[in-house]
Amino acid sequence: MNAETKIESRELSYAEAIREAMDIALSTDERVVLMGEDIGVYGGAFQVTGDLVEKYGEDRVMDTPISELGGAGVAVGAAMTGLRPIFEFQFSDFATLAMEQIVNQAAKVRYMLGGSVSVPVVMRFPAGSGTGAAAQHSQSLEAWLGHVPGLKVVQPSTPEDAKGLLLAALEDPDPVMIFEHKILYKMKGPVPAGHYITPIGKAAIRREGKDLTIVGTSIMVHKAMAAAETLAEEGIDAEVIDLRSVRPMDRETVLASVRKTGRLLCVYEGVKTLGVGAEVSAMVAESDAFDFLDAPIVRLGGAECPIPYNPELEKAVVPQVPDILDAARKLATGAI
Amino acid sequence: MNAETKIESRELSYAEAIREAMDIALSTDERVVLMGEDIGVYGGAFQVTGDLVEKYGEDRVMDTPISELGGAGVAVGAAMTGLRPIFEFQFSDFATLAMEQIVNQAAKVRYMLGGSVSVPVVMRFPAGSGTGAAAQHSQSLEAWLGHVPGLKVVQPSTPEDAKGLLLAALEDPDPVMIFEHKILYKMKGPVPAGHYITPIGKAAIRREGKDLTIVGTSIMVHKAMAAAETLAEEGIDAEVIDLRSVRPMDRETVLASVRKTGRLLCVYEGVKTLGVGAEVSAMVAESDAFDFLDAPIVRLGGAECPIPYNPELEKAVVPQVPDILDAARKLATGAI
Amino acid sequence: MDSIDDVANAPYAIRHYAPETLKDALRKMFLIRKFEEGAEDSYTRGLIHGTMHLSIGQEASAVGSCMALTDEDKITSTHRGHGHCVAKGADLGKMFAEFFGKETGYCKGRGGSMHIADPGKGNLGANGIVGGGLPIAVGAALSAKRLGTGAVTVCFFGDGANNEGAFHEALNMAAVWKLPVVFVCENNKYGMSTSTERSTAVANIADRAVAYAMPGKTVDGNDFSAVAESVDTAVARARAGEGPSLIENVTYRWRGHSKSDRNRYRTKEEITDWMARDPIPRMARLLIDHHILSEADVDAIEAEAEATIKDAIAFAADSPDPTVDAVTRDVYTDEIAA
Amino acid sequence: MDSIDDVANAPYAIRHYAPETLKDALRKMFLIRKFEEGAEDSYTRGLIHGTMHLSIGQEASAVGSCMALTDEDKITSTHRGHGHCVAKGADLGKMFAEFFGKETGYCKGRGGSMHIADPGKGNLGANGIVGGGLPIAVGAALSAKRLGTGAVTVCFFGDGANNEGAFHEALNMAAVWKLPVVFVCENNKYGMSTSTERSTAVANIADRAVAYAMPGKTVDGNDFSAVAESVDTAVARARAGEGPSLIENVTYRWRGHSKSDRNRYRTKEEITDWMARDPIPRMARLLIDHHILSEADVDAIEAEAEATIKDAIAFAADSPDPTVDAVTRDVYTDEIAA
Ligand SMILES: Cc1ncc(C[n+]2csc(CCOP(=O)(O)OP(=O)(O)O)c2C)c(N)n1
Ligand SMILES: Cc1ncc(C[n+]2csc(CCOP(=O)(O)OP(=O)(O)O)c2C)c(N)n1
Ligand SMILES: [Mg+2]
Ligand SMILES: [Mg+2]
Repeated sequence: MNAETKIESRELSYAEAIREAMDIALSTDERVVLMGEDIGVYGGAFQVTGDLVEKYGEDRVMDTPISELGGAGVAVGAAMTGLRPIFEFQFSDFATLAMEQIVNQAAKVRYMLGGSVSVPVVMRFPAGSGTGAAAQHSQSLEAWLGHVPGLKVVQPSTPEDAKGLLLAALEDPDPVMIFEHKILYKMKGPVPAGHYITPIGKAAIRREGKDLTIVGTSIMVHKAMAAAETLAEEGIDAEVIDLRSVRPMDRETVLASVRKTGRLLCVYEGVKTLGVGAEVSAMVAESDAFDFLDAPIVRLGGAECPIPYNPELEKAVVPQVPDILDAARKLATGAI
Repeated sequence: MNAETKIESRELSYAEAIREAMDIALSTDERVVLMGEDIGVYGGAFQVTGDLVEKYGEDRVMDTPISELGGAGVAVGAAMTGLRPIFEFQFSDFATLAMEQIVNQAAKVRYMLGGSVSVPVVMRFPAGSGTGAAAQHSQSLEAWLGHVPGLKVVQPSTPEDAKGLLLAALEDPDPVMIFEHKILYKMKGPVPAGHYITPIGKAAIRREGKDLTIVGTSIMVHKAMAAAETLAEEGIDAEVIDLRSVRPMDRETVLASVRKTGRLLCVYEGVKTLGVGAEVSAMVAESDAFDFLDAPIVRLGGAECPIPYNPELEKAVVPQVPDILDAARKLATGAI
Repeated sequence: MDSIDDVANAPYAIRHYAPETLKDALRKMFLIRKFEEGAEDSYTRGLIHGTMHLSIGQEASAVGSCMALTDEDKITSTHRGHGHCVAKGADLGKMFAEFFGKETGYCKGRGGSMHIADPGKGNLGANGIVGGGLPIAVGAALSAKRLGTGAVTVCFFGDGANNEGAFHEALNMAAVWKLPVVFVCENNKYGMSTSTERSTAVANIADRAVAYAMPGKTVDGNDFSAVAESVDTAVARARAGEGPSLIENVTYRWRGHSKSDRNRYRTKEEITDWMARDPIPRMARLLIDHHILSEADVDAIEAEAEATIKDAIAFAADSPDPTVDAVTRDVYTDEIAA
Repeated sequence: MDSIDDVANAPYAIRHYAPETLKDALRKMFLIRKFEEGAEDSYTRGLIHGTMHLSIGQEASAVGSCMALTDEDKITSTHRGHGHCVAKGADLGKMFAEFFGKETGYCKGRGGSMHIADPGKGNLGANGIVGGGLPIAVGAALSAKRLGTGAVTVCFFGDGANNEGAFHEALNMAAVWKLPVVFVCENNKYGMSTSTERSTAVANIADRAVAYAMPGKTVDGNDFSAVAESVDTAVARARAGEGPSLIENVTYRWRGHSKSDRNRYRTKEEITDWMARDPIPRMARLLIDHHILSEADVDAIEAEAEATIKDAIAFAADSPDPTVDAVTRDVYTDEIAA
C-alpha cells in the first residue's frame, strides 16, 4: 500500500488512523468541527473521536442531541456557510433518519443552485455486521448513497486509507460519505505520519494475479486476501482489487483487471440484490471487457434478510472466506 | 395484457384504476384506511384519491399533518395491530424522511421478532420526472427499497397493473411499496372491473421478439414499446419485458428471454449507477444465460445528476425513445 | 390517628390496588432487578453476545406504568426494554433464551435484547432505534380507536428520544386525532453520555406537552405509587376517548449506558445518591408500612424472583441454537424467492 | 395632540426607520406582488413549466422580517419563496430568468421556482422540502457563531412545516446552543388543503416556543410594522448572543396552494375577508398617514415596480436556454467522471 513513498509510518488501528486525520484537520483548519452523538466525553460509540474533545473543546467537538435529521442538516447548513463539519452517525443505520438532508439537500444543493454554492461536508458512517447488535445496527447501506449523484462515497479497508480518505474528503469541496466498517476499527496497519491524501475514486490493487479478479469492498477485501493466499497454494492466482470508492467508481482499474483475468468475482457485505457488486458487475458487462469474460460474473453479497442476532446466524448471512474460496475455485476452474 | 380473461374491461386512467382499487378495498374491508397528506378534500396532489373521502369519510381517508416519518410510522404501527393502511407519500422524494420507519421497522419487524408479527402496510410513491418540479420532486428511488429484504417493491406501468398490484399488495401480509409514475397517472388503458390481482414478483412480456430483449421498468416500458415498433419496421424484432417487480425480481422470465435473444438492454429512469438495471444486468451476468449472451449487456438509465428544471434539460437526463432506438440498433447489429 | 393506617390519606397505590396486585407489582420489580443482574452476570460469563442496556434503578417506572393495562392493551418499548417486557407479563425463560440467541427465545434468536417482544401480551417490542417506537405506538392507538377495541397504548421512551423528530410528529398526531395513547418518558437524565441539560432546551420534558395541548406531568419515577397514579389517570383519560398524555418519570440508571460506557460523564456521588433512592426497597417499605407484606414476605418474594431467574437462565442455556439453514425464514410471512 | 403626529406613540416602523428605508420596504412589497402577478400571467401564457407557489397576500411578512438584515445575514426560504428572495434584495431579472428555466437565471435554469437562491445576498435558497430549510438555517447560525461573523439567520417556514420533525430538532438545537437564528413561521392557516386546526395540536404555533425555552410571539403578519418590530427584536436578541426566537406571522395566501388547487377546503368568504386585509394598501396608508409618502408617491412606486417586473420578464424571455450538453455540469465543484 505504497508505504515506501511515505516518510514515516507507524502501526495504528483503523480507529486511531481516523482520529489522527481528524486531529490533523482540527489543528490545521479552524473551520473544521466534529459533530455527532456522544463524540465528546464519551469518545464516540466506537471510541473513534476518543479524547479529541479534551484537546479542542466542546465548540469544536460537539455532542449533538439525538437528532440525526436535524444534526445532519445543521452540518449541511454549516458547510454552506464556511465551516467544514465532519458529522458522525453513531451507526450507519441511523442515516435512515437523515436521508432527506443527505440526499435532497447536501447532494443536490450545488446543482439546484446552478453551481453558486458548494457543500463541503464530510459524513462518517460506522457500518456493517459482526457486533451482535442485530438488524437495526448492522446494515451496509453504501449502495443507497452510491446511487445519488452529487455525493462521493468511499469505503476504506485499511488504517492508511481510513486516514487518507478522510483527509481527502476534507479537501473535497463536495459532500463525501465515508462508510467505515465497525469490525475494522481495531485492525492495525501501517499509517504514514502527517498529512497525506488517498485519492477519492481510485481503486487499489491489493494483490496482482492472472487467473481471476476479485473485487472486494471494505472488510471483504481482507477476506478476499485471505482467500487469495489459500488459492495461491492451490495454484489459482487471484488478483484482489479493493474498490475503495463506490462513487465515483474506478472503472479503469476494474476493467483492466478483467481484461487480463477474464473472470470476475465481486464480494461485498451489503445485501446482494442492488448492492455495490451489482454495479461492478453491470459496469463490466456493458464494457469492452465483456469480450474478455470467460465465465459468468459471480457475486457474493449479503443474504436477502435482515442481520440476525445469534452469532452463528449473523456470520451465515455475510460472505466468509470459505464462501469466497468456494466461488473462486468454481470460477477459476470453469465449474461455473 | 390478458384482458380477454377478464369479464368486463373499461378504459380507465392509471390514476382512476388506482382509485378504483382503493374504492374496492375500502368497501370490502373495514380494516383498510388511507393515510397521507391532502388525500382528503384536496383529492391528493395528483388527484389519485379524488373524492374517496366523500364516500368513506375522514376516518377512513385520513389527511395527515406534514409528518412523513411519523405518518409512515403510524401506518406501520396500525398495520401491526389490525388495520390495513395504504399510506400515500405526496412525492416519492419525501420517502427520504421516512426511511427509518420503512426500512428499520416495516421491513424488519417480522424478522426481528422471529415471525410473531406481520406488517401488512401498503405504501404508494408517486415517482419520476417530467413534471418540471426539479430535483427534489422528481426522483426514482425504487432501487433503494429494492435493496431491502422484508419489503416487496413494484412498479406498475399500466392502469390494469396499477389496480391489480394494489389489490395484490392489500392481500399480501407483508409491506408492499408501489412506485407509481406521475406521468402515467393520466394514461388510459383497459382495466377489468371488480376485484382481481396482478401477482407481485412476476414480470410481463409485453411484446415477443427474437433479436434482443429490452427489460424496461415503469414508464420506460412504453418508451421501449414505441421503440420496438420502429425497430420492427427496420427488421429488428425486440422482446419487451415489463419488469413490474423489483423485489422479488422475476429471474425466470428475464433469463428465458435472454437465452432466446442473446442480447439484453435494460431501460430505467432511476440514476443509472446502482439503479434497477444494475441488478437486472448482474442477475443475468451471473446466470446460465450468460453463455447465451452475444454482446455486452447495455443499460440506459438516468444521467448522473439531479433532475434539472428546464424542460429540455429534464428530458435530456432520462432515456428517451431515440436513445432506446440507438442502443437497440447497435446492440442488435453487433455494433456494441 | 396514625397516618399510615389512615386509608383515605394513604398513597394512591395503597388506596387503589388489591394486596395481591401490589404484591405482584413488587414481584415484578424484583424480577426486573434479578433479570438485569442475571443478564450482566451472563454477559460477564460470555453467554451473551452483542450489547445490552440494563434498567437497574428504573423498575418502578416500568411496573408502575403498566398497572392499568390488560393483555389487550399495548406497549412499545426501547433499547432499554427488559423491564417493560417483564412488567407486561413476559415469560422470563423466553426472554433469556432470546438474550442467549436461542431458538426458544421470543424472537427465535433473531432479535436479541434490543428486539424482545411479546405480541400475545400486547408488547409490540423493544426497539433499537431511539424514538422508533413513538409513531408505532400512535399507530397501535389508531387501530384501537378505529377497530373500537378499547385498548390503550403506553409508549415508553427515554429523555434522549424526546429530541428526535419522531417524538414531535407522534405527539402531534396523537393529539390532533385524540388517540388512546400515553407517552411515558423515562427521564434518567442522560441519553448515553449526554445530559438533558446539554441536549434538551426545556427544564422538564413534560413541559413539552404544552406544544401538543395535552396534559403533561413530571413524576418521581422511583416512587411506584406516584408513577402508577399518573399513568393510571392518563390511561383512564385515553380509554375515555379524551386523548393522549405525556408523563415524565424521573429516574436513574445505575449502570453504564451499555457495556462500552467508561462512565466519564457523571460523578460517583451522583450515582451513589441515586442508588440510595432505590425504588425497590421503597416499594417494599410502602407495602410493609401498610401491613400488606411482612419483611419476611418481601424476602420470600425476592428469593422467589431469584429462583425464577435462575430457572430462566438454565432454560435458556439448555435451549438449542437456531439452525443456520433457516436463517432467511420469517423475512416474509409467505416464503418467497427474493 | 394629533396621535398620528405623536412620534412617540407612532407605530414601531415609523419610529425606527428612515423614510427612505420605509419607502424601499413598500417598493419591495409592490415588487413581490407584481412579481407574483407576472409569474401567474406568464404561467397562463405558457412561459413557465412546472409548478409555482405564489405569496400574494403575504408581502408584509417577507419584507417586514428582513428589515434588520444586511447582506451578511442569511435567510433560508421555502417553496413559497419569491417574496423572501425579493425582500433580501434579489435581482428580478435573474429571478424571472430562473423561473423561465434560462441560463441567465439564478440557478442557470436547473432549479426553477422552488430553488431560487442568492447566496451573494445571504439568501441560501428556497427549498422544495417542507421543513428542509430549518436545520440548514441552524447550521448557518452555527457558522456565524463559530466564525464570529456576527451574522444572524432568519429561517422562514410555513405552518405546515411546523409539524415536521425537522422543526423540532432544529429549534431544540438552536436553543441548546444559543445560536443567532430567528424562526419565522408564516402561518397562512393551511398547509396545502390542511388547516392548522386539523393538523396542529396547538392554537398558536408560537406556543411551541415553550418547548424550546425560547421567546415566542404571534404577530399580525399583514401588519408590516408589527412584523418588523417582532423580528427586529428577535434579530437584536440573536445578534447579542442571547439565542433564538420563534415569531409567528399570521397571514393568508390569496391564491391556491399551487396550480393544481381546486380550492375546496376554504370558503370564498374567508378569502374575500382576508383580501380586505391586504398588507400593501395598509402599509401605504401608514406611510401616507405619517406624511412619509403622498398618494401620488405610492402610485409612482407601484408603477415603477410594475415597470421593473415588465423589464425583468422581458430580460428572462430574451435570455438563452441552457445548453443540453452541459446538463451534468455543476453536480460537483470539480468535474468528475461518475
Ligand atoms: C436513532 C438512533 N440514534 C442513536 C442511537 C444510539 N443510542 C442508543 S441508546 C441512546 C441513548 C438513548 O437515550 P434515552 O432515550 O435517554 O434512553 P436511555 O438509554 O437513557 O434509557 C443512543 C444515542 C440509536 N439507537 N438510535
Ligand atoms: C417534506 C415535504 N412534504 C410534503 C411536501 C408537499 N408540499 C409542498 S408545500 C406543502 C404545504 C406546506 O404548507 P406550509 O408549510 O404551511 O407552507 P405554505 O404552502 O402554506 O406556504 C406541501 C404539503 C413537500 N414539498 N415536502
Ligand atoms: Mg435517558
Ligand atoms: Mg401554510
